[in-house]
Amino acid sequence: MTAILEISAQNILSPPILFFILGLFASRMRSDLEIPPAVGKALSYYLLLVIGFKGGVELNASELNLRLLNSLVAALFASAVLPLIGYVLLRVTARIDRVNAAAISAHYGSVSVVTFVAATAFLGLNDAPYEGYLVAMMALMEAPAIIIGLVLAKGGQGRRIFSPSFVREVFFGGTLLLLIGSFGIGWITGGRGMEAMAGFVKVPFTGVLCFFLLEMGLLTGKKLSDIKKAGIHLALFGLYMPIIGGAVGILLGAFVGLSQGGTTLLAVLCASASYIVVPAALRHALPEANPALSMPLALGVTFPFNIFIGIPLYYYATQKLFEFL
Amino acid sequence: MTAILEISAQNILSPPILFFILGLFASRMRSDLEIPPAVGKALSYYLLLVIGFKGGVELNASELNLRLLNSLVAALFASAVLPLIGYVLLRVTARIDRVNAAAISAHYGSVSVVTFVAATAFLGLNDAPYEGYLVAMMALMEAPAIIIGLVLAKGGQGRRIFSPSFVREVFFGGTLLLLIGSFGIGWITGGRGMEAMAGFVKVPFTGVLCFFLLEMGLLTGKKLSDIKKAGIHLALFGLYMPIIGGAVGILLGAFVGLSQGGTTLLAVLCASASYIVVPAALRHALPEANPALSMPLALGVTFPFNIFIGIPLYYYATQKLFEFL
Amino acid sequence: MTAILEISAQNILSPPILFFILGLFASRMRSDLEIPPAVGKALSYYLLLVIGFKGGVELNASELNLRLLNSLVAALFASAVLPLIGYVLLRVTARIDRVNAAAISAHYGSVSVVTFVAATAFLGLNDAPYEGYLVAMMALMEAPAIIIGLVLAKGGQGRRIFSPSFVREVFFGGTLLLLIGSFGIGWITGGRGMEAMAGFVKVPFTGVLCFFLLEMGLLTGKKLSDIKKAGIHLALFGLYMPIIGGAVGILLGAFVGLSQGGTTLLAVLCASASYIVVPAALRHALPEANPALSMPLALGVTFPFNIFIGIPLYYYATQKLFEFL
Amino acid sequence: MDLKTAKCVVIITESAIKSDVLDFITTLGVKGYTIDTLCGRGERGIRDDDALLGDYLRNVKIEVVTTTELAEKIVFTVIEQFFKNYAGIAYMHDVQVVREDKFRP
Amino acid sequence: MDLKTAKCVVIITESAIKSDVLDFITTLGVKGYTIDTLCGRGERGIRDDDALLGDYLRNVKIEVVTTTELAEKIVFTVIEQFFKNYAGIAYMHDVQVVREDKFRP
Amino acid sequence: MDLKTAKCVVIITESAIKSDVLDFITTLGVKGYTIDTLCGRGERGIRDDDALLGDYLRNVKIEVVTTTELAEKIVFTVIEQFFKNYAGIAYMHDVQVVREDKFRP
Ligand SMILES: Nc1ncnc2c1ncn2[C@@H]1O[C@H](COP(=O)(O)O)[C@@H](O)[C@H]1O
Ligand SMILES: Nc1ncnc2c1ncn2[C@@H]1O[C@H](COP(=O)(O)O)[C@@H](O)[C@H]1O
Ligand SMILES: Nc1ncnc2c1ncn2[C@@H]1O[C@H](COP(=O)(O)O)[C@@H](O)[C@H]1O
Ligand code: NA
Ligand code: NA
Ligand code: NA
Repeated sequence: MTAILEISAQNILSPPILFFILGLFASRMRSDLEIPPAVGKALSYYLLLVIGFKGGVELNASELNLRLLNSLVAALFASAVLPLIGYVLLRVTARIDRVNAAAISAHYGSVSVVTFVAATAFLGLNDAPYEGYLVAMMALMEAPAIIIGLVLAKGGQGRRIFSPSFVREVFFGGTLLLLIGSFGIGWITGGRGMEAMAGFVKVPFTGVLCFFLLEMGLLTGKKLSDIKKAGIHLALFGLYMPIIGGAVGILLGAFVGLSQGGTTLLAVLCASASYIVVPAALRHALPEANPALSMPLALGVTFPFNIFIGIPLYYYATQKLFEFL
Repeated sequence: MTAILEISAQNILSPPILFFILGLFASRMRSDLEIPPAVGKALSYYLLLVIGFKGGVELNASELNLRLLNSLVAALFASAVLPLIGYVLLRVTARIDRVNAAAISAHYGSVSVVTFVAATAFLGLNDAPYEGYLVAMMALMEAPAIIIGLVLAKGGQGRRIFSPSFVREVFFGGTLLLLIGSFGIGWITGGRGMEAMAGFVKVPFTGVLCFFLLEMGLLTGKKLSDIKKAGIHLALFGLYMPIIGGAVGILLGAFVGLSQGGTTLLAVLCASASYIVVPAALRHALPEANPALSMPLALGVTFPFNIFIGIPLYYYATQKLFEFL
Repeated sequence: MTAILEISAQNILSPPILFFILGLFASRMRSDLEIPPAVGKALSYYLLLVIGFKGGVELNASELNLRLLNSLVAALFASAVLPLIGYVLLRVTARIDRVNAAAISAHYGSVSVVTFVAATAFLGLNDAPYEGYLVAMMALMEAPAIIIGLVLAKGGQGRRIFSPSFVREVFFGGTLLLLIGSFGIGWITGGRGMEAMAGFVKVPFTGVLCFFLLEMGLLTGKKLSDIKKAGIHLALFGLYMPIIGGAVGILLGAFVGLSQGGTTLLAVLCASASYIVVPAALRHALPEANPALSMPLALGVTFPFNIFIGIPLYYYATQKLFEFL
Repeated sequence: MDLKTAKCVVIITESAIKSDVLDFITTLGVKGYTIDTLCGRGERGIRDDDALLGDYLRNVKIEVVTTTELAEKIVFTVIEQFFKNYAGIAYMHDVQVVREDKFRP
Repeated sequence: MDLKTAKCVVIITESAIKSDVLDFITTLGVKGYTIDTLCGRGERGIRDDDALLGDYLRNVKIEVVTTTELAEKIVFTVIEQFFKNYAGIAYMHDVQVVREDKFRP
Repeated sequence: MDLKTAKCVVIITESAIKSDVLDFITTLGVKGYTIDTLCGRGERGIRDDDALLGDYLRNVKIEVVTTTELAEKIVFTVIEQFFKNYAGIAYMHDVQVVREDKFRP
């Protein structure tokens, strides 16, 4: 027990998390602190580029094997199964209507890139290495969730799902393309590429992450206020669903043979909820769904939960499981 | 005398000041050179974060003692007394009406963060160390000035000053919060934090400062044109008031026992005038005041005066005083 | 033959060019990937500042001699002659009307800074040094092209060319001023300046260039679609004109005695076409010209041609010529 | 030259459907329009979200100067087509123009 | 469906008092508005300052479509309440709407 | 206080000539205007280019509230002066104002 408290404390007392808290505080005090949107977007592109590029470079250095393939399948599987679990829970415990339950659960099958990045920073603090292809797994955890969500919402009847603009949005969205593209470029250019890029992708990384988490704190603080409208049952879902996702991720990670760090990250991917890609895609594909329900949940509840509690928790649980195995 | 000329030359021939001159020149030539506002704002947040964080880390490494407390009190004192001096001078020499004299003098009790940052860069060039808590002193030099200014403007009569939105603006304004927050985070995380953040807060610092001073040059150039409307008496006030402030700062610094570098910085704080926080706060709290008087003065006259002449002057004077003591 | 293929492959497989391809791909897939304009502009200012500053520092370290003067004259000469060649070719091969032929050819007498920067990165990969004053040469290759273009368009008749706003735009435009100003600051501050600025101008440089070329890929992809409207003859001009320019540059470089790297860069300057400064200046000075003809050509055809093929080609040709000499 | 009466149609709706609306009014015969991104508040709440979460969370305002006939058609069909599931308003007002032909569909 | 006449109120004033004005018109009964940030020039000089010095130095434009009665009330009271110490103008004009109810206070 | 009728002129044109147009209407007697940058489409194609290539590739919208007489003059002369070589439209419409004097040239 003291072990997990120590891990948590060390997590919370790191600069990125402290800046997140600063942002939260500023937002609750209704401060006029505000990162210009253009800069916020550029910073998020920076994180995508860095995380993708690093993952690619690491993959370049390691050999391709069956474990990689299994891991990718596990990611697809998780992304498709988690919305089903979420849907049932939402229908039963929170009595949400079909369309909105489907929409919300799609968010939880997908991922939050910033939570992933924060988790890699946390692993860095704990000197825990992880597989480079975790980034590729992350990239795969979007489409299945959205498609399952749409099938749940529209059931047998209904218009065809795969309109050209839907395909473009889900498979060629800026976020995904930049992540996969940077991953590919890292893979192609390998160590030589990293040498040329280190001054950009490594040197200022932690600082930029702090800046970005400050912004996330400001955003989260705003969304917190909207939770009340969503109701207590929904807010609770935002707390226990990541734990379920984290457990699924840990089991899958151990099953396909990921390292301890990699398993923690897969848990984080399963536990986190999308608040950028999925809501944007659903606004087009499922306009009947109410975005005022899902967004506060994913951003206002699940995101801070994972940042403060989830990440150290999944790390600790993975550690225990690996000791046991 | 040659000593101060040498110091000045070395100051002016450093990249940050040269970029400031470039910006001034571009603005006077009516060039279309223009840093996008969103980026300018992000850069100013970067400077706040860095200067706060560095100060906090340094405080973490030093011991808390009575001198720290005395210094903080001195900062509060200076910020409250300078507007009184300014107010009397404005009423007597420039014959400005009560409300506007109060408003302008409030700007001079407060500080310009960029002037402070430029001064720390100058001290760096001269290998002159300073106390980390100077940043905390800077943070305290806003509220007293604004409150004294309001009291001077409204006198005995008048609405209550401390409306909730006023308190929010003055005590939780973005600038102040980011400065104090980063200071706190630096304090908490100390040397370990600095290790993680050095690639962001140290490596690109001088370059970013250059970029930012380029922008300040562009802004200053524009405001210079508005000086004529303000009149010669007001323009003169913008030149001698910083000298008075600088003298007050040097005496206070020596009195509370700051180092030579720290005393120079306190002089810079006292000598500089706010052109962001105070005007914004007064636009709400004192709408009768004319912003077209104070802004050109603080930004168009006092800011470049301090950058070119003030900083080396206060440094030189401090040096002489310390030799004498 | 294998030598040039190797050089090309090495060029294409470097991170900056791969990010350019990623941008092109994203744009053709109609992805919503989009660098915020404010950030794009700031990045282009960063590149100007860096390239100017570096050039100035290098000039500071080398001695001024007759070769420098000859090189500057060669740059002016190239910038004035290339539009004449382009104008004749456009009139004869593409049968473009007088005004538009003059406007388009002015773009080709001027330069593309990003192409230049990409070429310096390419030279870096190949350990080929170049003269610092190439930056000064670049700065000179704008005004002559625009003036010749206007003379060609307006002939003997016509309003006077040098209106005050024209002069301001051409000689004090933001791009040019920042480039020359940073060059001057680098020259003045020299090695000491570089020491202070290295963490900004060197450390993150390649990464920022990647980010910027991603944006250029997005832009180029959009302009590619507009080529069809311009017609095949114009598109062909966009391909052979840079080869002519490149040849002129190589001969001039060898003639004035530039190094191999410097000659390659002069070829790149001659071969590249302006898509920012010249179109903006002509919109005022020659409103009758149709910007929908020149912009797609310079940005959609010539820019990618130079990035993929031109740069390695000019480098290879220079190498051969220097072996021969 | 003389002043002629025309109509200015204003559509304010979610950025998410910007291109859908533009495509739609183009098929109705619109050849020119002016468009801007801004914020607002209505029955569906405040639309003023941080751009980090996506531009689609703010509003676009589309203005079309055209004939009365086409203006009415735009207002009616856009409301019918889009505003059941998406936030938005549409209205029109008289304006005076010079080059009447420029605004004919 | 039929076209009904309503009023569009336009308020252009300092960003500094954006939330004050919005709060004020909300208490008058306004439920929907559209808002944008822009620049301008008037008796109080040019308002086009660099955002670095603060967003409050530019203007906001607030548009409200509503009934004639409420529109007049907004125009008169906003001018009275705010434009003594702050830069600003307010005016209104006729517009034609379809879903009249949507614009009732 | 009473409502008086005035005119609101709207000019939408290339950002490239923003200061030329502003200087021109100032010489006509305009003392106040509101200005914004936005995108659009017309006879001269889509004007929505990336700001990296230059702000001049987008449009500005200039609004002037003034007397009928000056409004007509602005519309006619701006069209004549600028819209042969530059993209742009200009139109005007009635508005109701309170402080009529504020809008006199
Ligand atoms: N009465 C109104 N006046 C002006 N704009 C409105 C009004 N009602 C709604 N809007 C705008 O239309 C958008 C969508 O409205 P709604 O569908 O009512 O949520 C809002 O975000 C506002 O920008
Ligand atoms: N005649 C006018 N036409 C259009 N906008 C105006 C006019 N007068 C003032 N404005 C706008 O209202 C703001 C405040 O005006 P003022 O209070 O006159 O300084 C200006 O910055 C302009 O944006
Ligand atoms: N019918 C229209 N309705 C609204 N805006 C228009 C219309 N026609 C043109 N515009 C605007 O005026 C600009 C120039 O128009 P044009 O000269 O036709 O290319 C366009 O980019 C649009 O912003
Ligand atoms: Na998930
Ligand atoms: Na001061
Ligand atoms: Na050229």
